[in-house]
Amino acid sequence: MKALAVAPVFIPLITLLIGIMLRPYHQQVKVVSLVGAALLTLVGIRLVALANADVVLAVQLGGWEAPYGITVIIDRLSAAMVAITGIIGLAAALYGLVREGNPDVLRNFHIFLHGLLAGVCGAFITGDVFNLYVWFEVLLIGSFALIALGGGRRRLSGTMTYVVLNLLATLVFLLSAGLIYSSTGTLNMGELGLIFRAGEAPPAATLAVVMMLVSFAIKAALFPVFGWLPASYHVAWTPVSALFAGLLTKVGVYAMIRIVTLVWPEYGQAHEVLLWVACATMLVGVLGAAAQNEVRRILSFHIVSQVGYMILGLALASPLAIAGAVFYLIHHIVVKANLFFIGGIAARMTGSERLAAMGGLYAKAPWLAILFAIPALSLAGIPPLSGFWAKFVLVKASLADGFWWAAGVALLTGIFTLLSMSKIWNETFLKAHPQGEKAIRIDDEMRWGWWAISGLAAMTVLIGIGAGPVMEYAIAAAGQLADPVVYFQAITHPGGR
Amino acid sequence: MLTAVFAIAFAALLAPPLARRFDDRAGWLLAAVPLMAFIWFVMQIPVIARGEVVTATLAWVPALGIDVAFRLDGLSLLFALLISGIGALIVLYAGAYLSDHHHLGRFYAYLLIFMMAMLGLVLADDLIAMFVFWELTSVASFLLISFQHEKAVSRRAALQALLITGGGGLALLAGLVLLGIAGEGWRFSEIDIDAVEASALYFGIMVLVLIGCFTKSAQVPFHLWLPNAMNAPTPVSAYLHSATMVKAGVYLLARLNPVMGGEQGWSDILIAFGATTAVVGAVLAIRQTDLKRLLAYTTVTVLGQLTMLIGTNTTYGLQAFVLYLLAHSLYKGALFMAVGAVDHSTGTRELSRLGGLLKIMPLTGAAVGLAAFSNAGLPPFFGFIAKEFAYAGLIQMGITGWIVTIAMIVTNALLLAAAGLVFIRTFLGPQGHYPREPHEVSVPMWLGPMLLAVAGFLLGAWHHWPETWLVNAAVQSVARGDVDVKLYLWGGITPALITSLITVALGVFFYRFRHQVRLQIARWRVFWGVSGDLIWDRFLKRVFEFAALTASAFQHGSLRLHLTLLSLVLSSVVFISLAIGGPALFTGGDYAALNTPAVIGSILALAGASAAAVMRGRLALVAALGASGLGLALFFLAANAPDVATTQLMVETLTVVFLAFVLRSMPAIPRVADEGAISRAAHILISVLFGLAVAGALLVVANVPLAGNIADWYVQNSYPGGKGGNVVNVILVDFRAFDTLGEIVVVALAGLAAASLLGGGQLAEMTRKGEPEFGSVLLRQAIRPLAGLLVLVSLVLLWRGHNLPGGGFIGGLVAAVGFILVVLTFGNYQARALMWVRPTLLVGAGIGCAVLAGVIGLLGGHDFLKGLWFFPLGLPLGTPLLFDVGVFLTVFGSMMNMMQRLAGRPV
Amino acid sequence: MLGIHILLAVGIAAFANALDPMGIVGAFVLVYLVLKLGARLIRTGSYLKRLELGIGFVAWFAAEIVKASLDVARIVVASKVTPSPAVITMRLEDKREGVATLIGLLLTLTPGTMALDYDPDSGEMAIHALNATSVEEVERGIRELERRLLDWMHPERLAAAEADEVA
Amino acid sequence: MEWLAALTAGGLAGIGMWLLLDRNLIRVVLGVAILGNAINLGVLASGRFAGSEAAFVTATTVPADPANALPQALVLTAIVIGFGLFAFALAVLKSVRESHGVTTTDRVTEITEEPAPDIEEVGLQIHQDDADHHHDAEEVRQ
Amino acid sequence: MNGSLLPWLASLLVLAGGAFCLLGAIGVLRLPDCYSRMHAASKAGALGAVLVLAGLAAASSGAAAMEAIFALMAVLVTAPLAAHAVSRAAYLADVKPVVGKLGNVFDDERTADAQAQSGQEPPRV
Amino acid sequence: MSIELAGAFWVIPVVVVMLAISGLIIVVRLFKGPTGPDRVVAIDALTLVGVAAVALGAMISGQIVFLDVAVVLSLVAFLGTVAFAPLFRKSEQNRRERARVEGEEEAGQ
Ligand code: NA
Ligand code: NA
Repeated sequence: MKALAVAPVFIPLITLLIGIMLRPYHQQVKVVSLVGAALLTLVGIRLVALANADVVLAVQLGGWEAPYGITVIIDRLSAAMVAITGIIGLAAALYGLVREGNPDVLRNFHIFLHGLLAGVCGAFITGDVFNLYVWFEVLLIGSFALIALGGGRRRLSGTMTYVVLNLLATLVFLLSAGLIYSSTGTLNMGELGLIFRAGEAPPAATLAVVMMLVSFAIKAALFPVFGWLPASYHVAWTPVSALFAGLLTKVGVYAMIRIVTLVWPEYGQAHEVLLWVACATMLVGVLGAAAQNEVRRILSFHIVSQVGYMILGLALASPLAIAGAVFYLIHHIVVKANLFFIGGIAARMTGSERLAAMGGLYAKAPWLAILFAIPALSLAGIPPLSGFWAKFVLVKASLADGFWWAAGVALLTGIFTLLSMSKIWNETFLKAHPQGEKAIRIDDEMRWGWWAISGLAAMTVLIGIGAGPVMEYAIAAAGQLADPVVYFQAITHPGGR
Repeated sequence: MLTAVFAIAFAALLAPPLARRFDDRAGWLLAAVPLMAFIWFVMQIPVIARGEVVTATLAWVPALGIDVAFRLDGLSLLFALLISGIGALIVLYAGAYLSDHHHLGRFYAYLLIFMMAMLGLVLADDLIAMFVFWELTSVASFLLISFQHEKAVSRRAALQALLITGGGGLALLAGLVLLGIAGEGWRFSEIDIDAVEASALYFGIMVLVLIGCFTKSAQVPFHLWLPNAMNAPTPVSAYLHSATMVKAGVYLLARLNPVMGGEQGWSDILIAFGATTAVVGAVLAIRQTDLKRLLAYTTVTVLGQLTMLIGTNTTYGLQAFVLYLLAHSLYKGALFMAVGAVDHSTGTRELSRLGGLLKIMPLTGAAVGLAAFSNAGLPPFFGFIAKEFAYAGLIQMGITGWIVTIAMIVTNALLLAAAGLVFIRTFLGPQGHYPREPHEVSVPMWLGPMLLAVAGFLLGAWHHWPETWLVNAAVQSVARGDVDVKLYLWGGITPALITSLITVALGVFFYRFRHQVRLQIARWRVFWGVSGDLIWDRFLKRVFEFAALTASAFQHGSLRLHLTLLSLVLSSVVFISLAIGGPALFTGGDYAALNTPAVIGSILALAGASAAAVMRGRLALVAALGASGLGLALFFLAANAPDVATTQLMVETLTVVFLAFVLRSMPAIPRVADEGAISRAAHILISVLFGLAVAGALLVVANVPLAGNIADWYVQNSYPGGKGGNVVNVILVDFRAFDTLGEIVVVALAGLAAASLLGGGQLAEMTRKGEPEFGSVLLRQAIRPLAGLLVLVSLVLLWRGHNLPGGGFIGGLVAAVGFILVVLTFGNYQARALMWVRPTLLVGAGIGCAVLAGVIGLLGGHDFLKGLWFFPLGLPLGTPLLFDVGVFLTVFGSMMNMMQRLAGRPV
Repeated sequence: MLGIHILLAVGIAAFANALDPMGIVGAFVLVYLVLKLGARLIRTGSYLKRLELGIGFVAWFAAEIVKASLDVARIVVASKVTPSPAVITMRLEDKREGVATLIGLLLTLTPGTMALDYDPDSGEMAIHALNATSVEEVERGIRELERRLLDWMHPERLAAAEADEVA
Repeated sequence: MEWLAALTAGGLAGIGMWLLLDRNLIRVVLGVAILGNAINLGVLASGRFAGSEAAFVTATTVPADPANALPQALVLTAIVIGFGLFAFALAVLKSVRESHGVTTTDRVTEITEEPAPDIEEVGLQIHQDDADHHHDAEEVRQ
Repeated sequence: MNGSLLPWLASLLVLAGGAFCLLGAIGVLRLPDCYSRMHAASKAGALGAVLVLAGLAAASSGAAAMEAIFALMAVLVTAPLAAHAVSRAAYLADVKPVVGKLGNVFDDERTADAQAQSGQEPPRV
Repeated sequence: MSIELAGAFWVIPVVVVMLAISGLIIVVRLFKGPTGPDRVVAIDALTLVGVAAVALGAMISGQIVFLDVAVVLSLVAFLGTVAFAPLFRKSEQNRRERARVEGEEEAGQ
């Protein structure tokens, strides 16, 4: 158990380590990467199984009791996030098995991938504010390395924007972590939650938490501080964009969910602000997407709008709404990553990612069309795919609490999403290729990528068709978040569950 | 029921391989599936007619109370029969119609998916399950309309249909959710009607549900997608856009009529929209010269009429609704299929080119004739009874009814004229001019229309059959109370009969003078202006314009603007928080006294930073930055933080080194000032605000006494627990070693990332003699021992770090400084020869040590990163030391890695 | 030999429980005296000679620094004295890089002069002088430094010179 | 001393932001460094400056009034992390200068808003980096 | 010798150190060119630091005093090295020293070099 | 660490003031330049004053750990100073470069 609790960080770290050591041996690095990602996935699944049996894994690292030592704690939400991270990591590693291109860069991809995964998993399992900062930095530097991967003027430009804006965000996080300690005397999230829930937090602590939420909001790309995302995501190499799209913003969302549910379990002022922010995020994101004419630009803006849904769930604060946010989180990571993967394959086949220059894939690659349709429809919330349930729960939660306008925005966003997705569908798949059928390239270079997208699409369908257990899990996770007795116990009674 | 739905879904999956294997003969195989479903439903007729219901439930999302709950009652059965029956015929028909199409399998699949969805829709008792199938029909419809995807019009039509029905679907979802909330249940059959009527949500539910139904059933103003959808292959038009899908909206209206129909508003809206739709559809229909479009508009009309009939909520009205629904499905399905056959056979659907086909295509002609009669509402066809009841239903309503009746008469007359056009103009009269040599079509193509048309006749002629077995149960499902159902062909001279006669007369008149009518209608230009696709296009254009405007507000591509926004948001969040807290936040602090070094450090830090802010030379910038860092280190020292101060010094030194090497290839910064005074003022303002925000936040927070005793615990436990005297270091390598683990990963990745970004090309560029600036003999002679000293010092720092200032970080940084000196003076090659191992391996080894230190605890049955100590020869060795060695190696290796890349000369 | 000396000094200081700079210096002097007394016995004459030269050099150098520092202080503080800097070159007696480095560093450490560059082929050192009224003056100072250093490093040189004188 | 730290951190943060908002990437990168310093100072201040001596203990003695060691450890971590990130920012600066020829941010970013080029996805073109390959190969030999 | 003299010596050294630091600073401000200023910085400044460290060594005892001496030696080694490195680099970069009547012996050579190999790097040693 | 300093009550403040003034004076030079090497000279002087200040700090606080900082500072300050060397550039080259970039800037607008 003790090993299992740290395994989500441990496995990517070891993989990273072996990758660094084996750097000159490109093929071996790829194999190691694949194995590492697969192991992480297995660990994630095991953790989910444990969490589903209502086990909250909590470990005091180094054996130092909380709040002095760092707590690692894996509840339902964390377990699910780790599992999804493993799956997306595995998909990216699969996609990264391509042979075309600079072998050094491909090798570096696998190394940095695991750096990123270590950071992401660390952020998911830690129960300590400053430690969260540290793992955020790990994933940040991993993402820096990844976004620049492959070089070129355009990519570098996007990298610059991404780096500078994220550095600012990260510094704000650091400051707020300091302020948290300064105003509450603790860095332990559980204790922080107890202080707030007991009403003992000074106004300064509120300020600190608000500041921290702003930094998370930047990471999560919420309105109005999302500008960095659509300015940079579209320049990266496909699996990198996919990883970012799937995982990175969600770490911000995860952190927001974690902190907000801990410190403010009841609907209040902060939630009201979040509600407005969520709605604005949904709308602006989806409108921004409608104005785009390139696959990844459309998808990038959609990340923004979709994050709005998750924050909507968080803002509503009811157990059902939180469950919706959790479900949305799980669903969206899979779907959005897959859309980027598929977009990349489509771009490779058609030779461009500008919609105008694409086309003809419906006829030439019908399987790709089906594989695209699944996540695209899911994103738009078409039943019975995963996105429908996510959206349904949020709409229901909004309406149940009387926030009909929020539900309206959510639904309106849905129709615009459908518009964007069908735009890509029409232009990329249905329309004939402007340069004729011959311009479409079909080879088996991407065969590993196909495994990745097929697997993710299957997951989307599964989460949709088999929404029962997943929803049950999400609701139970929301229950844990709303009433984190176990969480507090795990922290205040080290070693206990 | 579940089996039927799943079997069809399964057939859809099988369709492509089957079609590949058997070509168009696959249709016979595939049609067997809906046929069997049809037979099963037929077998349920007696059960349902007894007033029973058949249910089947499959748990889906129990956590939300949502199941795939099917419930077969009269209304569902009626629809299920139509869907499966016509479906089977359509599958057959499609096989023949598209026999030469290379994606026939795909077509079958879509068609069967649609069939499955439609069946699920009408069978579902669960609100949400119904919605799931509802949306699936939209998607399947999209795929079918865009089947001929190479045509731009098809794509546009498909998108239009998807957006309109999809948008409506979302409104419907909201409506259903509200209904579920208000009705305290997720089953149609369990909704608490009284609760819904009493609910404040009633109006909202109604509007939302109606939007959903109206979009799906092509009610004005959402009707425009339906005619455009005729771009789909004819089997699609026949099935989806006449017999089934468009009826989904009507179905739901009927299904909800018992729940929602209690309020007058419901009826009024349905009648108003239904009537308008009927009129618009009919008027537009008569204008068409394309047979298929003509039929499409008549479908719009009928949908309007059906809506209107539900709205009547009278005995006759609801009976008429059921009858009409059945009749229309039969004859419209037949007509569409027949038109498709004509198109297939002659190569045209233009009225002006058609004529005299009866001799060539007698079977098709016969089917069309029968269907057209039913369409025209002539006795003894089923259509007649339907029309009769419709009039009766409207008349029952009183004044409103009469007004609407007029609409009904006009539209029915126009429909009659249209039916005339279809049959008379196409099959009678002189031979037309055809692109192809016409011929009678194959069996699957005429079988469908013929069966449907004959059914229309039979049901009319032997109307007690449907009355007993179908209509009664269906009407009971639709009506709010019990309704006495009695069908008749001849009910005496009733107002309804008279109205029927007027209709027929008017219809004949319209047909006779169709050219004049068309001319007359063509004059109503305003009407065309608002009803066409123009609005749609304009609407979409506006939407995209607005979207572009929104996007451009955030997609300006300027880093400065992004930063400005971020900064303003951050500042304002702080200021708002401060404002809420009020001035009390800033008073009553327990401040530690100032000390002079801190003040000096502070001044130096600020002065250096300000210098960097205004100077433009590269060197000046770097020097100012260095001074600032020095000042900060002094402050740290004054704050009794020697480890931090040392680290700051090291880091500042390396910052200067790296900056110097990166900046040497760059020119001085051309201009420091902004372009304009306003821009400059804004620039200053934003910076000042941000600075104030940071200062403000810190002031407030430092103003509260520090809660908790954590700090004390660390001091008390440092030696007994962590075996170290340097509390900071013990925290780093033991108490909070997990932080440090993450941190060295950052450092390691930063080095690798810089290397990856800069590539290795420049590494080789570096001269063997080192940097020219360091080529001095004196330096070369002196630096070797100095570097050796530094490495020695670094090892000492590492060793003693647990008890005195130092440790892995500082040690690693000092060692790096030593090696950087070597690199600068003797070049990379010598440095690497000296180091004999590449930096990345050092980094790997470092992380390895740190992880190993963590794992040892784990292997010993303790927690990860547990510090274990043993004292060989009295030396304090332990896993924290190993961890610190890992830190040392990682930092050292990574710094070397960075140096090698950053110091490379520009290419 | 120096190592043994220091080791002895440290050991004795530790023995006397005075392991601090003063204690060590004291012990060092003590050991020196003992060595001096027993020079004939244990043949440490040449080492002691070098040690004395070294100490002499250090003392001389320290005095030079203080003297020259005051000079520089005068230049810096006095409002009227304007320095007259110059860049000059001079050829070193011993062209070895190690020696040149030592000389360069030492002359840099003494106020008033600073090594700018050294060409090992020609043995020429470029020197910046803060206040040079004449080249000779600067050169003389440096020559003295060079001489004392070389004497210390090569006592046999000194012996040879003495022999010359005698001759 | 807390307020001095707060004001200093605020001042540094303001200057850092001023630099971040500059049009030239060089100064932006410097801004990152200065802002980082500001925040580090702020974090250190979060532990207050009450202690009168550094937090060092021995087997037998514990100082009566030690400085708060926890934020020191945190800041130390943050400094090193910040340096790693700064080094990467420098690498970005260097490669931007090399590939774009300018360091004016607006001129660098304008390229990202241009339509996507026709790509040869996998998209990892072999650029100057191929020397890295040789480098590694050479290291294997060593 | 140990009891009363050392504290006074320490005070003297520390004061002298402070004075030399100040002197060096003034020199850095007042002297005419970077080379001259380097003199002030690296000599007066270094002497200042060295004296303060020596004062510390005198004022304390044991390991502290030893460490102070170690620091002192470190300053003695690095200060001239830094002065040399910086002034040489400045010289290579063609920063002209302000010279008195004795002038710059390199000036003539430089001119000749420049004519011989115009546009090339200055001669290196 | 025990410190025995005669007249410490006035010696230390005097030296503190001296060092503070030194620091400020050097910062003035740092700002004024005018050439790069001038600034580097200032940095060099500043670090040396810094070493003195840290040593003084050790004296004031009586903590030996401060001295460790002085050691490290004195050792690495060298690199901190000499690293500027690559940034020295011939003034002519400097001027031309600046002109070129400014021209580019204007062309770009
Ligand atoms: Na969206
Ligand atoms: Na949606």
